[in-house]
Amino acid sequence: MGSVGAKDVPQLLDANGKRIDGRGLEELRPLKIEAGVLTRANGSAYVEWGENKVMAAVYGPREVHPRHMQENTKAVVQCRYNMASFSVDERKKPGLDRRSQEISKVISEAFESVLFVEEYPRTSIGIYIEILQANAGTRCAGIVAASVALADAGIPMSDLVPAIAVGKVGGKLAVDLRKEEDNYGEADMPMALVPKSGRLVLLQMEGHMTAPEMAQALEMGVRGCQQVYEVQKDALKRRYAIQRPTEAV
Amino acid sequence: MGSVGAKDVPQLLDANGKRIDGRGLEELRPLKIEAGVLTRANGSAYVEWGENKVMAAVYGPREVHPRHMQENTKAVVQCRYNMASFSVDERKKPGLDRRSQEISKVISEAFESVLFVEEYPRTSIGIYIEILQANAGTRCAGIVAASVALADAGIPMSDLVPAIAVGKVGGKLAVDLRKEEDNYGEADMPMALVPKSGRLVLLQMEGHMTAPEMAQALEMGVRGCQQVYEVQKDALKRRYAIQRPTEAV
Amino acid sequence: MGSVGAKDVPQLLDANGKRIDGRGLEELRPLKIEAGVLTRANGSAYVEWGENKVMAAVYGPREVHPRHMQENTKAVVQCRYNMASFSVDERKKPGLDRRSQEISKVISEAFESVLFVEEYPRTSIGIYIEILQANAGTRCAGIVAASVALADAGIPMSDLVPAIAVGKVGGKLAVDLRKEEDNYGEADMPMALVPKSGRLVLLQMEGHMTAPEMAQALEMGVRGCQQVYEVQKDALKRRYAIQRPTEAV
Amino acid sequence: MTNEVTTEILATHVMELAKSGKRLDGRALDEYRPVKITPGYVTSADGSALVELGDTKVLCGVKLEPGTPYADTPNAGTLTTNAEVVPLSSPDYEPGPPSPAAVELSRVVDRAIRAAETIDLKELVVTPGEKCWTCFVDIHILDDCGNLIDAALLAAAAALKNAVLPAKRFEVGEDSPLKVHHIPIETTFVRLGDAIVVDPTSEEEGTTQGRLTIATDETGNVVAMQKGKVGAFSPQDVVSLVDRALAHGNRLRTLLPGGNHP
Amino acid sequence: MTNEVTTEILATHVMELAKSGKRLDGRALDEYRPVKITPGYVTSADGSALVELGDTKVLCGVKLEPGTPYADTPNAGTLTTNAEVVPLSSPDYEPGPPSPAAVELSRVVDRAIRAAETIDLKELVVTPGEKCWTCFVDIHILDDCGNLIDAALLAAAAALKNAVLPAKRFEVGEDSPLKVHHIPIETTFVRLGDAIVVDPTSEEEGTTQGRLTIATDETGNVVAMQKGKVGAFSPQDVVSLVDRALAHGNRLRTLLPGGNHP
Amino acid sequence: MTNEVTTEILATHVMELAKSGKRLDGRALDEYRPVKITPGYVTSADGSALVELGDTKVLCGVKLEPGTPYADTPNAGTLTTNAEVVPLSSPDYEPGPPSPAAVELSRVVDRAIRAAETIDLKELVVTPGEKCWTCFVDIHILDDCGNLIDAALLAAAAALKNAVLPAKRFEVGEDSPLKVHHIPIETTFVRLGDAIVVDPTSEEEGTTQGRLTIATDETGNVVAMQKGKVGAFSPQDVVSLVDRALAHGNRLRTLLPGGNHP
Repeated sequence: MGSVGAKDVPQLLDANGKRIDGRGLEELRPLKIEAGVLTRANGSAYVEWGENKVMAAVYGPREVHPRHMQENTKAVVQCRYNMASFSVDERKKPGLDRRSQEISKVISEAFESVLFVEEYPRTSIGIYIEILQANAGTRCAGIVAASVALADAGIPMSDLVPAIAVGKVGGKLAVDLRKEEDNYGEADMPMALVPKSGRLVLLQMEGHMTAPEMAQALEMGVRGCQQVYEVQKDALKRRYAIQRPTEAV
Repeated sequence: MGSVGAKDVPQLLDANGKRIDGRGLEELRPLKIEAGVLTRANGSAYVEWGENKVMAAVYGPREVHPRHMQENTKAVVQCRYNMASFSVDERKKPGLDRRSQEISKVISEAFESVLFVEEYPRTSIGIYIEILQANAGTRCAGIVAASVALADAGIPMSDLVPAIAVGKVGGKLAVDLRKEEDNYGEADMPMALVPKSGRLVLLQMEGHMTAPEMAQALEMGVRGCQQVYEVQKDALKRRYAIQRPTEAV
Repeated sequence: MGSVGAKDVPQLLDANGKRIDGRGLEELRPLKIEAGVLTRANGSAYVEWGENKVMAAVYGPREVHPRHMQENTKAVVQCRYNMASFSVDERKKPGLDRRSQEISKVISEAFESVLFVEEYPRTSIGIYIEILQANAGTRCAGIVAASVALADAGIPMSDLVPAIAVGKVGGKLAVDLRKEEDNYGEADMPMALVPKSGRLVLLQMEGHMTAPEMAQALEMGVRGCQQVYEVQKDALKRRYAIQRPTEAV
Repeated sequence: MTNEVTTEILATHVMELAKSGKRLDGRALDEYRPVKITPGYVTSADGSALVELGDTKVLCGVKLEPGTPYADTPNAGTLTTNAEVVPLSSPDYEPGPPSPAAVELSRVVDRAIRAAETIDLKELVVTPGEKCWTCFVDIHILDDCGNLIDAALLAAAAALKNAVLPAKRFEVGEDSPLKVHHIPIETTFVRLGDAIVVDPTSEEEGTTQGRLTIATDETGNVVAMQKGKVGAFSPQDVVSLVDRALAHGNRLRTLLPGGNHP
Repeated sequence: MTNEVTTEILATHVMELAKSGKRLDGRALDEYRPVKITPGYVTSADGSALVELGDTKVLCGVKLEPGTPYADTPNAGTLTTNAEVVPLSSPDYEPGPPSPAAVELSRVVDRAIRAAETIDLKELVVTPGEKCWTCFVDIHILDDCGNLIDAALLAAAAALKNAVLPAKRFEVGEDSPLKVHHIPIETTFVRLGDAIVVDPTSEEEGTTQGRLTIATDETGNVVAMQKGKVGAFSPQDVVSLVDRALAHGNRLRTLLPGGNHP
Repeated sequence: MTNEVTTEILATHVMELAKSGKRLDGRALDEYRPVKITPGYVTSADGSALVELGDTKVLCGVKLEPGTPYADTPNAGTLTTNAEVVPLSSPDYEPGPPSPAAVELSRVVDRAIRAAETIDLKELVVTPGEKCWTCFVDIHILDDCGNLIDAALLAAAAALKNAVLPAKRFEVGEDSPLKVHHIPIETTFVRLGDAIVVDPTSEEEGTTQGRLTIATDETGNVVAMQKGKVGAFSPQDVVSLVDRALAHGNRLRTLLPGGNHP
């Protein structure tokens, strides 16, 4: 959407309806998830999704700092989405800009919607997402990673949370936009799904869509999330498979 | 007083001794005060004074945050004087600059001088002043508004606190300076009075005045404050008049 | 060491092996120490060392603020090394830059190594160093001053802590570098010694030294520290001499 | 403790009301509070508007100043939207840097203005790559009685429609009205149990199980969305809320000075 | 608790002394502590002075550097006054951003220098609108034994009188003394019951029922005032304190190197 | 309390092990954990490397952008080293500005790179006094299992060796590898009673009675040192640790892509 006044606008769909990297409209970029990649964290996961590289760690439930943020009836869910300064083309100043703060907020709220926070009063659950290399869709990749990290930490939740962005490029709806499609497309709509309930815990959108397009985009997003969900479950199965023999020793 | 090295200096007094907006030397700009204009605040007031537009709200007495600022023997009076970024000609960066911090401090001290703070130990009384449109004299307008907001909140104090600035323009003393007079005049002296005791709880000055001029300026300021005091009391009377029938229902 | 790409490099050793200010390689700049120079502080000292002017004050042991930094088993040692904005050629922005933060950290650790912190649990010992005029070697001058201020405050420690920098100029090792030697020399190594144990509690280095040079530089530094130690003890003797008659009154 | 108990009781009450199609202030589930818009409220701004949405009060001031285009968009002026949530506006204010909610508010309003292409940033260029107009949209929250997002965007839209390019002040030509091309309206819903109500009050916001904001423009497009707060919406919910948002958008747009057309 | 009790006892004692015309340190009500001024204390500054006012110690360093005039005053150099209240100076220091008292100190000193036209900023222009001298007056508080305002302005005035424009260092000509036109002196009073004493110590400051600072110049004008702290003064008080301030100003000005004339 | 007790017990155990020449993870006192270096890990950077030192994981990205030389070094480009210690990396992270330990980490790595003259800043000038390359060395800590300093410098050195000057992207010529002249290696020791061990784990760091980091280059010079933490070293300790550091440096340097020579 950042195209106002920019110099060159690339062609996003070719004559055969293929996208800039050869994918079909409902085709995801390659997605790899590995659980349990960090030692200090209580749970962790690494996600490579197209050219995105994302690390997530979970700490908690643990004491709340600073103390006055503690809540008597539930755990506080604190997500921090952060981009490494070298993760984007033009170096980003270290630290959370307003975009990162907003994303941290909506991801915190998404996870609080599936965590049993009432069971851990006066504690905090810290969800830390580091974007190491970015190519559109990092908040979705972050949610996907964090969700596996939460499971790896053994924190009970109602379901894993897959996520994906649906957008509009060259007049067509398409899932899992890459950078050029995000920059020069007509719409971008990231969403996160709770597969068991069929409900969305994160939904944002920017661009232009008619009401019928929106309905179709939501359906495509749900199908995309189902695919991501399978990869998440698979990563956790592999993680448990690794842990079991070790524990048997 | 900000005239050093500036380009054009306007003429502040005409041949008939009239000021740039046609006022006499002891004539105030039009002053309108409305009490009880906000819903969430415990007390509030809106002031239009010439081209100044100022909103004040009062919260408290209530718990002190952060806790370590609490005092065991009295209420903490915290005033925050803030200018909206669009309240002045050149956009002001949002947030408190050093000028606003200083004004917040002297206004806090002025009100602590009339509030019975010993009766509310371990609490805070928050006085929030927002300058929405500024044309010289905003700290005085803020005090006038805050004073009515404190009364509207039902917080006991020894008296209302009217305020006014006295300055020197074109070699003459004059009350209630407007922007051009403040910028190009020879002195500016804002003051806040406790009418019942006849004492000043705020007094600042910048410019050039001889000792006899100072004595005369103080007298003019006291007379100006008396006029403002009447408008404050009138606003509160109207406020109580509105409230009573409602309560009767 | 700041010489990369600079314009003129001065000659640091003359034909007779004398340094830019006429000193020999192991010759210190004039060092004057005065203890007990401030009224409010619990202990204080002023150091003039060559063209360095440094003030140190000590407060404590006292309550820790903020409270959550308190430690149950020992005193917290908080050193703040700060340069006055006018202490250097080009005006420095007020406040602690990263260099000052690092120096504050290593000085805190140096003093915690000689203070009996376990005897003052839940308290803090504040060591404040202000560089008023700087000409290379300010962290050493700061340690020398702070050490005397700690003694002046009557805080028990295992020994006074003298400090000195050893460097390499014009290919030769030399002690107590001044500004030009620091800027254009080949190495700078500040150190702080505990004379009674013969151990170093602060040691930093930047530049180029071979292993044998390093061994020699350490020896020169220890000898330099011994000289500084004598001046420190002398300052404290004079301080006690002044106090005693006063106390007798 | 008392606080938590009363919050709990109020929440239960609000939910039970919603179940039977009612609300605390007597409104229907899909009804907005009365809207009052006062354009030109602040003459020190280049454009301004005070918006009252029920008891919620929001003031927006637009300032236009000379600036430099960003390196990657040499042919465009710049736009900055900022919402100041000041302690005057509610007892819940906490000192310190802007809260996550305040940051979200700024960004959600900004996103709607940008996505709808309310102003054409290319028209704000004076000399490509060198000089342009910088447009500051500053929103000052005065009384937070709920639904700040919708009120803030209404205020911003009205202030932009009210704005004048102060070319004379900066000696770059004659003053002219700022061109406004599209008018986005944000419509915010919150879930209360199975009911979904529009334009929540602060009491309803405290009870919510999910918030969804949908920004639409006058051509019938959705231009931005933001789900916020703990809670979830089904895709079917979203589809039906889009229809409700389009209808509300069309009505609210007529309340702006100059009416439905930009 | 102990703290509050001892503070209370000390306050009562200070007030009772004042009632009978006495002070803790034996001074008369209208008497300053001894003043010692050491100009040129810091050679790394372009001008400097250490001021000792009783046990209060304040160091001021002036730095002059090339800069750019502000857009609205193209014919003037710039002046920045800053007071650093460092933790070395008193046990009451709190970490964090500058305290309100520190901000007030900076601004009150700055205001006196500006209002008195101590230096003529127009003389600091090199090329109008493009290049000028920036004058930094940095005040470092070393020992806070009360009345920082008066000590800080004395240090600033002495440092400015001591300053040299370092034109050579910046390759814009030959060095020359900074021209000082007027010398403001600030005189601070505090009310202790019915008595009003000059040059308060930190104990007296802790007891005060109001503080008034009056800045005067060598021509007999009042150039700035600041009432601070909780408490009040009648207009008659102010009138009589102006007379006392003018007298103190004239005496203190003679202690500056170069004497009573700028 | 529990925390303090277990810390105490662990510390005693680590010390007793060290006394008999042993360590918790079975290593010899002078043995590093396994090192794995993955250059080019992040393609959005101009140079990058992931370093795994045992379980410690550190990622370094180098970015090269056009900038302006500092006024006092018109013939040199600029270098900025920054270590981000993010909350993902350890349970000990505290919110707020960078901790003293994080600042020290950045500066100690920066010092080694500068002192060794790893890159020649004069080669980064495009137009003297006007245009140069700015080199950002950003270190992201992912998993803090001890000895961040050595891991961070290894990552920085590998990332610099891997870096390409992106001249094409900024339209100032053709891309070319960044020239790396010298490779500093930092070797960190901690004292555990009378023993001094290399490459400490986080458990050992919690027990330490002093830390010493020695940076050496491939010519046999010591280029930087930093003593940290509470504790002390004798000059004889330092002399013998320099020898151990030189040996470790030579071995670790061979693990970098391109081997022992820059």
